[in-house]
Amino acid sequence: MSEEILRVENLKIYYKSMWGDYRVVDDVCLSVYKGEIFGVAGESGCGKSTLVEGILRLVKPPGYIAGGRIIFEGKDLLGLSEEELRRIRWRKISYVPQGAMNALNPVLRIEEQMIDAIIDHLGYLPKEKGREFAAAALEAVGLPHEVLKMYPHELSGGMRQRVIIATAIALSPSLVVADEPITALDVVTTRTVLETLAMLRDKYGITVVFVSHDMAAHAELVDKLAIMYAGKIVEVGNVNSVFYDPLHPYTRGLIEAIPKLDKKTIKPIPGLAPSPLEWPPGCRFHPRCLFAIERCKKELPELKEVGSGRLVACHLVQG
Amino acid sequence: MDKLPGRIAGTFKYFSKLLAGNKKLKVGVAIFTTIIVLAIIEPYVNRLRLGNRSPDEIGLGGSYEPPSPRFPLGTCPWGRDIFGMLLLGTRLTLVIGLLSGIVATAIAVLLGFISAYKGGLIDHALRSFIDAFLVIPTWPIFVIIAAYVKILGLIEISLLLALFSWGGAARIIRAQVLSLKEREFINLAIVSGMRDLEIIFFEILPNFAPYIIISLTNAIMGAIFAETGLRLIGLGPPLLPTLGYLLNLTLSGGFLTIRPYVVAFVSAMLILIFLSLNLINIGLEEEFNPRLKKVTGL
Amino acid sequence: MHPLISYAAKRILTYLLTLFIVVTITFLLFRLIPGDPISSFVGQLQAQGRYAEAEKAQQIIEEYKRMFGLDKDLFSQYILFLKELLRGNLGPSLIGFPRPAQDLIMERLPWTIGLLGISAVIAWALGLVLGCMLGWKRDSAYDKAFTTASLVLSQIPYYLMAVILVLIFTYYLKVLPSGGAYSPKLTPGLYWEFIKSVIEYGTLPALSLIVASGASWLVSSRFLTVTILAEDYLHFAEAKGLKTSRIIKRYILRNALLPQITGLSINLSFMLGGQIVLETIFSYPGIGYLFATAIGLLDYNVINGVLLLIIFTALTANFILDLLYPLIDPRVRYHG
Amino acid sequence: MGSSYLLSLENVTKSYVVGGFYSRRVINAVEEVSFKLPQEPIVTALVGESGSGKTTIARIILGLIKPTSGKVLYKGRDVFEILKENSLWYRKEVQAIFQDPYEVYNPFYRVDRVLKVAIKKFNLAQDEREATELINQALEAVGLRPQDVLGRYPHQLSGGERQRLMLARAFLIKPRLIVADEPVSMIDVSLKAIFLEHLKLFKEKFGISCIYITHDLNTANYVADNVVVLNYGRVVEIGEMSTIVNKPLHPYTALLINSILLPDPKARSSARSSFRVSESTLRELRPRVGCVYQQRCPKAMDKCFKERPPLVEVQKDHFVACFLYQ
Repeated sequence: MSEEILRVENLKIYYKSMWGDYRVVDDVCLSVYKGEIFGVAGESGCGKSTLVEGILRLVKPPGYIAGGRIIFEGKDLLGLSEEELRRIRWRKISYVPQGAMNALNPVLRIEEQMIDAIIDHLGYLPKEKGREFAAAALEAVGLPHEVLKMYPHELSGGMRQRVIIATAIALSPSLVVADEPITALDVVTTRTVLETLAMLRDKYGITVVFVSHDMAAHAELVDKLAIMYAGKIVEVGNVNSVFYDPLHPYTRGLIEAIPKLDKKTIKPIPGLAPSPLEWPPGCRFHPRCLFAIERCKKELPELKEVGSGRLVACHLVQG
Repeated sequence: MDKLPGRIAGTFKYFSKLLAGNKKLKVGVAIFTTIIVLAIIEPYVNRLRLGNRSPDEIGLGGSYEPPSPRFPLGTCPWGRDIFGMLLLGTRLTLVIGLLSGIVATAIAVLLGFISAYKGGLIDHALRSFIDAFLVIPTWPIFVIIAAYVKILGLIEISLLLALFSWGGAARIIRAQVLSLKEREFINLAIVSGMRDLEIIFFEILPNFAPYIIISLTNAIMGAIFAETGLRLIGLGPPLLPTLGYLLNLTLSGGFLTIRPYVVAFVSAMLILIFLSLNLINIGLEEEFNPRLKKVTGL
Repeated sequence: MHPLISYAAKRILTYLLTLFIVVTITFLLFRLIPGDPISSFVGQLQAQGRYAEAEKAQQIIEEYKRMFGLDKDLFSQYILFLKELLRGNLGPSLIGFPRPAQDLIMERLPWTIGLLGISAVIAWALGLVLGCMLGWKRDSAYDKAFTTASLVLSQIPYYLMAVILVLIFTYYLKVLPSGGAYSPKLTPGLYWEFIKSVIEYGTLPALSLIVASGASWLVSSRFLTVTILAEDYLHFAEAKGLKTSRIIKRYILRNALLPQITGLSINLSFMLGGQIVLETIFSYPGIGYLFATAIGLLDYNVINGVLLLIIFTALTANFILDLLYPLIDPRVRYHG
Repeated sequence: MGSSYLLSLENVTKSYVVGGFYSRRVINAVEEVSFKLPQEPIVTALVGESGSGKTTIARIILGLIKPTSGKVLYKGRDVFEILKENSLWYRKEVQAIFQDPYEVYNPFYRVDRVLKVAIKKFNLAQDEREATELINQALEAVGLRPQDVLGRYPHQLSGGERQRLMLARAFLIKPRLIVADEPVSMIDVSLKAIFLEHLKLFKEKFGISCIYITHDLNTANYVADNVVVLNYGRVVEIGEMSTIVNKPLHPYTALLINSILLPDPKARSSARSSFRVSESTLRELRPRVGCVYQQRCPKAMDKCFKERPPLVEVQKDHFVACFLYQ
């Protein structure tokens, strides 16, 4: 097994509100290994986006990190000063945000938005040099260098998303964190963006953390998959085993709810996702779980290892 | 559909909840209500103090009398009672502001609505007119008219002010109607078989109340602002002793040298009026424009 | 045709058309107003003891009317007015008779340009930069104090601000003068003492404008900044690990600049009108004060001249901004 | 006059003037679109990417916007004529479910209102009691508990609940045709399935036809019997869902089907290798002459850049607009 690049330990991210704290990410642990594409799946409100924002310490008030450790290449990111953190961002960990349509400054040319990051991390370099750097990054994601001279609104949604990915790899970071990079994109564009992300790892060996609510996208892209529900990770495993042998009832529900081209049956998950203000007691999924037993209503199941690299948090699964 | 009394009670509850939630709105409404109460009780207070004589009567007291129990802020060069005039001025200024504000808002709502809802040529013409109105300095034109049409009473000056101050409000209302018109719930209403008028009254208007109030407070402020400015340069209806007139009187009467606090009192009253109206405005905008919510800080 | 040229041509056409309409309206405004300025002017002269005989006075009134072109029908007057206006001639003034109105206006214009120009630019730039800084440090103690203060100050009309400033600086602290544009003991010229005096006398009127409008620029620019801070592109810029100075300069100030430039054109028309009250309060010898004086004396040609000048300035400034805007904002430039 | 078709669009074109700062030009959001819905209950999918004009078509069918040219016939009569004469009848017959389950509620009112207005406008109940009963029935039919949703304001409900309430509204009105514009694109996976199930149920149990508008062929395949594929405002292919999924004719349809993400990690490699998109141009402008798909089409011929290919029937009930099949 290759070396661990990112380890999240007992991470808690809460949002302050008038009615108390929303425990959006509640005691999450996970490990990402070098060179893998790690997927995080879950429905809206499960805390997956907050989790990755937390990894980059980009959580904005009223959200705050309430506890835990984020070990990246041996260093705890939560212990770094603002300046140390600034140096690590982009140089080591880059971020592909949700809502790519608006992630680029509308009044600056693409070139400037790519080169400024390069200059702020590598120090001053001549214009030509910076442009070369940026053009190379664009080429890596399959975009022509004419894009450099353009403004964001001149590009289609998929192209903007790829410009962002190009910006993200311009400094050859070791980790790229992509937060819902394919929401609101058309099918064809989604495909292109997924191909580009796969290439980051295949060609450049960059580790990728990929967050999406779309299970099919995970099936298409990731090596390892974590399923989040109600602020917690409920299952982790190799993507094949998660899809072919889901252990947690929620995971099974998610997979059965996707329509498939050849099969004309889908099974919805009953009930509604709970609110982060007041998670249900016991296992957070038990009110919607068809297999819930008495124990599930009282006791929160721990995430435990049930095979090599296979973790699940369910009372029904024995280790 | 809901029953009417229930809806009124609901609306009332809604507004009181709103008020409780926003500090700026609360302070603004409190100050403005106090000033309105002052304006309402003015005739009684002054009658109590001065009997049947008006505070702006020439020769009520001596020239430049210092403050005394009878004239708490002294008298003007012509022996008029400054304290009484301050109350009277507040009343007149507010009446002019409210009158012209209401008329201007009515014009603005009507034109803004027609412009946005009907669209086409009417909209184009109205929009160009409003835009020109905002770019061209209309205030000097207003000053000229106010100066030459000498016999301006309370109603006339208010109407004239209204005529000059509906532009900005019409623009806001038009923009709001346009954005509401595009909202999907209007489409649902159409698909549900609602008629044009029903949609305007039951779907658009209820969402509109805050913007009308904002337009109203803006128009009131605009009118008071213009009237006071006009009086400061010595123009306007001579028989209407508004706050602007009083300020001009005290300034030109040399009160800055002899009793500066008199000027300060008059200015303070004007400032309070502007400030309270504006707090109401900001408060409402914060509550109803989610993007703006809380970003004005504090 | 190149889209840029057709756009510019369209703008120029609307600009000229608006100018023409405005000139016509102001012309009509003056002719339709009741009252006869010449008679009342001569009446004033009579009251001062000149032209005591009524018959002679009537003769003089006729004479003046001919001179002002008031004896012809409305249309010929209009044509005459347009012709003379194009030549830069507004006709004789009453205040400074027989000097033409444009001479009086040109004499006062530099004072207004100096006062308004300098204070408007200072207020705008200061408001923009401070607002951005406060927005960046939002919810800090500085932000709370300054923003609250500005919120209050921006609501005080500039003329009340003037009164308050005069109260404080002229009458309590007795440090700054508050009437005229320079010390009456000096003769205008280019020497240090005179310049010092101009600055001294200009400080209070300028300050009232700067405080009142600067505060409202600050509030709006802070609002813009906070809105920008919530934008996705700022979140991304932070994730890129950019230096703070770059984020403020290229991502906040740059983007806040655009709406603030548009705001300038509407604000300008407001400030130009405001000059009338402000200069009157300070007896500042600019065109605003001239306008107020001319109104008191029913000096048509001067009033008309100042009014046209103010409107012309506002329209032209707006026209130039309209032409420039697409060059500043790429979104507009490349649209369609 | 009776008609063998429930709804038919005949050469419907909708053009807009887009005003740039410097220039104005006319674009056709929808261009010469024709397709027909049979009388028997059926779900027809309208599939296309953003900018394909699918939402514009929905709005034209609903009578919210007027086409620039062409006709929409409902049971053989022009829709805009019907709307003039007897709009309530048409509204009762043709209903809508919109994309954004939040925007569709007026924030001023409780959510009940959408149901109450429908009952009142379409005279569905004689008295208050009957109305309440109908509402409860409708809510239960879509799996909502009345006490969970009634009396709430829109922001107090989740996206899934709000969208299901729209289903309840449709259930209440029981129209002949539902136009559903991307109804599941903004709700969670687990609720998507419920929603789609209901659309199918409506068809089977109540004979309600549906036009299901989406960019996602996957869900379309799940609910729809027929499909109309749109690209840049033009119809490129029409046919039975199963035929088209298995054997797409138009290269664009083939691309769409290839782009579908399969929820099966083992199918990954084969899908990846078969997927190619050529992006020769930067700004994707809709071509004014020739086939609308010319820019991305790997099989484009000279002819494709000169003429618009007409929509022709290549097999029974299978139409395609491509020179490869003429």
